[in-house]
Amino acid sequence: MGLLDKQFADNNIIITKVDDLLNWARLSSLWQIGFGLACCAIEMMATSASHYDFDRFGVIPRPSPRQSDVIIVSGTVTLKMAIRIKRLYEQMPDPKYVISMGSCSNCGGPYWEHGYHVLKGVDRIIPVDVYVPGCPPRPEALLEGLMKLQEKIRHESLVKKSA
Amino acid sequence: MTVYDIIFYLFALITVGSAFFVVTLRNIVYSAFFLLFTLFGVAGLFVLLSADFIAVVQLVIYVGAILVLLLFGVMLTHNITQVQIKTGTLQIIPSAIAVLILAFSLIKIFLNTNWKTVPLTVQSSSVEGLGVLLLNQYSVVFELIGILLLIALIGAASMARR
Amino acid sequence: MKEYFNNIYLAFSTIFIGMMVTFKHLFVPAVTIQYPNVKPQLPSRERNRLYVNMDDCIGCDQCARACPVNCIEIETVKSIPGEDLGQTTNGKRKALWVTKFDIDIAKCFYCELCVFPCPTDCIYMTDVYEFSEFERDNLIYDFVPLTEEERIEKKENHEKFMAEKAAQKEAELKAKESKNNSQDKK
Amino acid sequence: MALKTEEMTLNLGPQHPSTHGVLRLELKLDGEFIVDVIPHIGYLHRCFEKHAEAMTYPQIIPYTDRMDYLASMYNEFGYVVTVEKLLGLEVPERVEYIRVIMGELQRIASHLVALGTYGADIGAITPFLFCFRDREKILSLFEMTSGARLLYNYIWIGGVARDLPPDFLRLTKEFIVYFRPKIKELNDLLTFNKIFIERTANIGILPKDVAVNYGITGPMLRASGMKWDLRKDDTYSVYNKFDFDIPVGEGRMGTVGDCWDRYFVRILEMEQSLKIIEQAINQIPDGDVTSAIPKRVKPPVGQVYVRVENPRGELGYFIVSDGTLNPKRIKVRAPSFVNLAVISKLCNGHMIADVIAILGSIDIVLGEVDR
Amino acid sequence: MIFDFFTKLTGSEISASIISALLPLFLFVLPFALIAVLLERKVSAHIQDRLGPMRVGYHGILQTLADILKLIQKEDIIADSNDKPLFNIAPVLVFAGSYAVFAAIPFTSSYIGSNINLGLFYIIGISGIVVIGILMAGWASNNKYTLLGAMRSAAQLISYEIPTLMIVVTILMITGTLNLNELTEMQSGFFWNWMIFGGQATGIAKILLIPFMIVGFVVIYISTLAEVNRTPFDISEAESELVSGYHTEYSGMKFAIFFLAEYANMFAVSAIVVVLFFGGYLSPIGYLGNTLGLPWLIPVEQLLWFTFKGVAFVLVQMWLRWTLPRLRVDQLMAICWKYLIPIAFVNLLIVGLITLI
Amino acid sequence: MTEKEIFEILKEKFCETIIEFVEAEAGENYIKVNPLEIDKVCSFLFIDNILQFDSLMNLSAVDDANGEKKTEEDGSFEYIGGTLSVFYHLESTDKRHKITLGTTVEKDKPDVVSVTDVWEHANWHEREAFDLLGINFLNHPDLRRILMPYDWDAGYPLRKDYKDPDYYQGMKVPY
Amino acid sequence: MLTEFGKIFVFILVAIFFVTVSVFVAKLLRPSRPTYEKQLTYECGEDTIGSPWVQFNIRFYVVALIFLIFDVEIVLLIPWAYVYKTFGIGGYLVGAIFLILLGLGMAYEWRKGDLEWSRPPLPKLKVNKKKLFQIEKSE
Repeated sequence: MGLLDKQFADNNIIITKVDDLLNWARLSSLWQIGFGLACCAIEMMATSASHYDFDRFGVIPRPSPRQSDVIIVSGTVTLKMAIRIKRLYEQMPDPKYVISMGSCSNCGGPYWEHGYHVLKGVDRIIPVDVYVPGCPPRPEALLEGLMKLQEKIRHESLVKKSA
Repeated sequence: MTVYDIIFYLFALITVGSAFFVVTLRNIVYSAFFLLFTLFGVAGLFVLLSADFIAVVQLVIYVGAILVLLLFGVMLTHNITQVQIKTGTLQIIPSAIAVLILAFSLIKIFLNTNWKTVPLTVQSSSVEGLGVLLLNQYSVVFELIGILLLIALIGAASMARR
Repeated sequence: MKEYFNNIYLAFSTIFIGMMVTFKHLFVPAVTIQYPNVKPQLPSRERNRLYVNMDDCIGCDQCARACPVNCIEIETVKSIPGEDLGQTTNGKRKALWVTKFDIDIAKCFYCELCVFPCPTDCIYMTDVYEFSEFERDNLIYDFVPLTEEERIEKKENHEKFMAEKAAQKEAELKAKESKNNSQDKK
Repeated sequence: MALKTEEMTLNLGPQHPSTHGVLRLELKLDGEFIVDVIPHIGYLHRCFEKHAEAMTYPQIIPYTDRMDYLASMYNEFGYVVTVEKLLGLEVPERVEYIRVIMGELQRIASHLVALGTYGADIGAITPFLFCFRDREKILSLFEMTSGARLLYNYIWIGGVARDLPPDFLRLTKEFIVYFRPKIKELNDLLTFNKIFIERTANIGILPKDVAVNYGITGPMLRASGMKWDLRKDDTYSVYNKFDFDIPVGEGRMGTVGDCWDRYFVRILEMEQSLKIIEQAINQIPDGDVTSAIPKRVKPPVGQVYVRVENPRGELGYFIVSDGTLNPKRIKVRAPSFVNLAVISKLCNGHMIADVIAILGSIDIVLGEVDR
Repeated sequence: MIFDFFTKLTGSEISASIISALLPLFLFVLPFALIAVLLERKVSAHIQDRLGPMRVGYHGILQTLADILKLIQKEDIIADSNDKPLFNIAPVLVFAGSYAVFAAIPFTSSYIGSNINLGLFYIIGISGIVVIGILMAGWASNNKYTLLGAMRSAAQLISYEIPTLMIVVTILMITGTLNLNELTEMQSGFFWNWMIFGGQATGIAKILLIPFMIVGFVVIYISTLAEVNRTPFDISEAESELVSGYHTEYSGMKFAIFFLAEYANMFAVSAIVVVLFFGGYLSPIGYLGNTLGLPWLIPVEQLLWFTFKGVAFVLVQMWLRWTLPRLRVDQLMAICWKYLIPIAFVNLLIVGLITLI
Repeated sequence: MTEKEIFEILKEKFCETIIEFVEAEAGENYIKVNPLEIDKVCSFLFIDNILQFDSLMNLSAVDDANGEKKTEEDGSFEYIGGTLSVFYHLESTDKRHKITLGTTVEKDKPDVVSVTDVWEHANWHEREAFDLLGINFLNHPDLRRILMPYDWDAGYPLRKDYKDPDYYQGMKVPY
Repeated sequence: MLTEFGKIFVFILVAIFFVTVSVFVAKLLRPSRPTYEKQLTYECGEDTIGSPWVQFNIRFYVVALIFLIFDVEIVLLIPWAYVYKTFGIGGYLVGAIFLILLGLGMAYEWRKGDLEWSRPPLPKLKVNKKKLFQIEKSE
């Protein structure tokens, strides 16, 4: 379905304006799926806490993937967990975004060499939009990553046919 | 045909139609949920009869309590979605007879009743009248209902405890 | 019966106390740092992105060996005589061309173990923390200021030099041998 | 009851708001009641022990941080104490004091997370944010000392990475002054709240002897009424120089060893930690902190098991050395790993909501459970 | 009356009633939900020493608008194992049930959707549909969390109906009417004529009534809190146990409808409390319109007062939510059956005696 | 009580099963026990009124890496033969004494008797030792993998000669 | 001519209409890219074990049952509460007796423990030493 989804080839002014509005809505209300994996999860919680306040950006944790827009993979993705992360990501409704937070989920991080049970980078199972480096990244770094993601969304188009 | 009639037929349709589904559907949860529309339609019919109190009571008790009770009851049953309500011929014949007798008597009554239509007077509310009746004529009955309900309460409790 | 009313009393009193606490906080100014507008004041010891000052690097490989996660990769080429590589700020003479100094910042776990062994203090952790990327490969940092051609050139130079040196050596050896031979012949 | 309820299997986790990470509990339910709980762990198994075999002794320290990421300082502390014992190394007294101050600050920070998330588990979100707010103060202290917020790599074999920054002691004192009223505030908001007490008292009662048999340690064991604290009972570092109490569960709101006791013991412990820090700040001697750090750590062939009192309980390191630069085997006795094992026994017969309460009161860190 | 005005304007009662039915939706429920969600986030933020939404518009005032616009764009997932028809009907039922409540609420003296005599009783009856809707949502999702959440929610909603009904009967005994408009008008005068201060009763009866009215107010406030699933009674969507209760499986616009219904309900129950005990739309101190001699100003003022009082109670709900932990399901039932019902029961008997004086 | 005294008591009780008292060069000494009799020794240690070892502090398994090392061409290696060890650190919370027990098994047949009956604590530790080092604990009530996935079939990762599989459920394992 | 109930009916219709329209508007915009995993039931990322549609706890049924009885009683009280004042103390007593009967039932339930959420007995945790003697003795 999605009657207007990716249906327009040309780029007229109305579509651009509508796109801008919809993009603005999406980027200002990125609800994250509330789950954490490891050390980075603590920094993610600290980001939601009073000092950094994720809520300022409109980010609130939703417990269910069905109602969330962004999954912040915060920490080491083990092989056992990777299957579940993939499923959780799949169960989120489109449009959805992924932030990979911290060294471990970027590429396995400190566990890339001997980690027999560590997935070397969450981008092996789900497409990552923004990589936030750090071990763990400071809360500010996560906020910066989020702003990068918002920039990316600003330039998207929902109704235009993708090239 | 006035708007009034149309609304009456609408409610009648809702009631009868959903009641039909209640009876015929295999999935008993569907049946239970269709009961909502049946009860709602009945409430609408009560409204058309300007029995506002009864209509709301219909909502409060039937929708708010009995339907929930039914749903809980349905959820107590095993294998909700694939209930086989099988009836052998043994049951079909007596029930068919019963239905025939009932239908016959109903039609008979329907035909024999001397229907009279009176112009509708919309009452403000029927509650006061009911209250006066309860306190005047039926005060003993009122207390008896209390006792009945007390017994029901105790019965329900002891049933649940077992 | 006493317990019954005590429960009610306790419930209301403790809820009231708790609500007073939250009510007070409604008017306490927020502790939030308005991040993109207000940047936090970081302490001087802050450990974030690694930085290598290549002017000072002598290519000693100490940091790569200290690194627990092996995220630093260094390749060096010996300079040929006559090339002046300059000195480091603390007065050490550089003798190696560093042709590869990659830090995979995505693997790095910011332990600072590479910083301490460095003899010239050229590798250190900065307070830059905003460096998220859209692509994973952008997180591999190349610190060498040389261009690709220069690197190849240095390598070739070195190889040429080594070859020359070897040739020279061989020639010397041959000369020696021939000398010996000639001596033997004599 | 005549109508027997069918057993239902419910997964709690690995993605679940209140499993503190990636624990998975398989609940066998009879209506709302628990028939059986099967914990499944290993969703964060990061192969610490394998890594330790490939690293040199100093390189392992940053990895120990990442086990119990809420009490990194203490993990380093325990590891360093173990290696020092294997080496037979004496460390300067100032180092010991710094370690104790750091360790106790870390204990407060860790307990704050435990208490805050416990509040969130029970349904009160505000205490959670208050606790994180106060924890942020401790983290800024750590940050100015070591340069990192969460994983420090600060305590090194034979010493600490750097001396305390000049303002540290003053700021710590200020923190103590700031923090004492906050404990009271937390008590007002959550601890003595009637609803909170109703939810936690008499839930998940763990008797003393069972706790010992299950190897339970730390606040959880103390809440069961056992006065057992390695800082006093198997003392290490300079803990014998401080005067502090070991709080134990008294069953003030219910039975000894229930969830409320486990919660309250942590609150009392934070007060004791403040007391220790105060004394340590007053007594701390001057001196060099890096003098005893060995250039090459190469312990002799042998094995050693040393344990310290982590915020979650007994953190033990068993190191087998084969005389090379890398250890042959490091086994970590992680307190959360051990404490979590009892959950299937504790939860039986309780309700779903109680499982959350019990799990929260155990205070697990999955990084440590799975290592 | 606004209804008469529309009848004159459009010339037909049916179109007038449609317009008057749309009024609260677009002028009140939707704006209120938008503002209340933002308010909730702001209140929670400030209670927790943070700021809440800040970056969308000035201090984040457009935040909820962005949320809604985003939810419209979200994919609507209906899992294979879901019961599709019921899954789709459930949000309609829940919203219809919540919105129908607004029909009987008098916003000002000149606007009430439907001025029925059994107003209060009707409100309680129609919210039964919400119970069915929630059960339907929980069952159709074919998910254990939703089913458990729906069961709990339904049990909770029906249980707490009894104390509410008892207090309603208590009020009925004093005033002799269940019509919300009449109920409000009976409390006219200054604020000491409010029901919480004994209403229009005089002399000793008024003084005697006050404590029992306060008890009644507390009981009905607690039970309405439970009726809208707010903390400490939010076990049905207990985040830490059941993920997010009966709407776990809902995404996109359908989830938004549930959300909207929830916030609409929050105001509705507050409005009931306001009408019953705090004089509804009446001003406690008199009207500016009277002093200025501008009669058209009075309804506007009344609407403002009504909103103000309603929002005040909504704020208290939020305040409670961000202070208190959550109860367990058996404790929730115990509070209802062992505390609220007996208290309401005794209250009812005593008030009955007092009114005879 | 010192380790030596405890050893004497044990020696009186179980003459054959206790093999030796091992004195280490550095660190701790331990008592080496027959792996198939360890549960009896532990039960005795637990219930004896003088000893009262009511707490198992730690249970750790070690790959001794003492087999014959066979190196392949690609650099990977394998140990042929060799032993695995299990160490038990016991403590009495009442009497305040500690002791270490050790037991060694052949890698080819790594059977050790479980002590879960004595200390419930050992349950998960033994599962972990089974999971990571492949020690087979006899009489264990629930010997499954604990940290690794249940369908992991690439061996026991903490053994020194463990090799990573290339793929697990379609995910590439090595970097 | 529209009664007050008619207006309510219009309200309900408006609500239904609003939901339908808003869901339809969303349908214009939203994408739909179902995949196999997306269509699975959510259970914290795990496979579901068994159906949720199982026989449920009878406790909920009992709550509904008791509620029903109370509901009926209070509904019967409403007409009484409208008019009892005109009948003076006698009128009050009729309702009061009715109510007290209800109270009796309530007290009975409370006494019998039916208002409790019936819970299974909690298992007692203890250390089983007997087993150890057996292990120690076994040769």
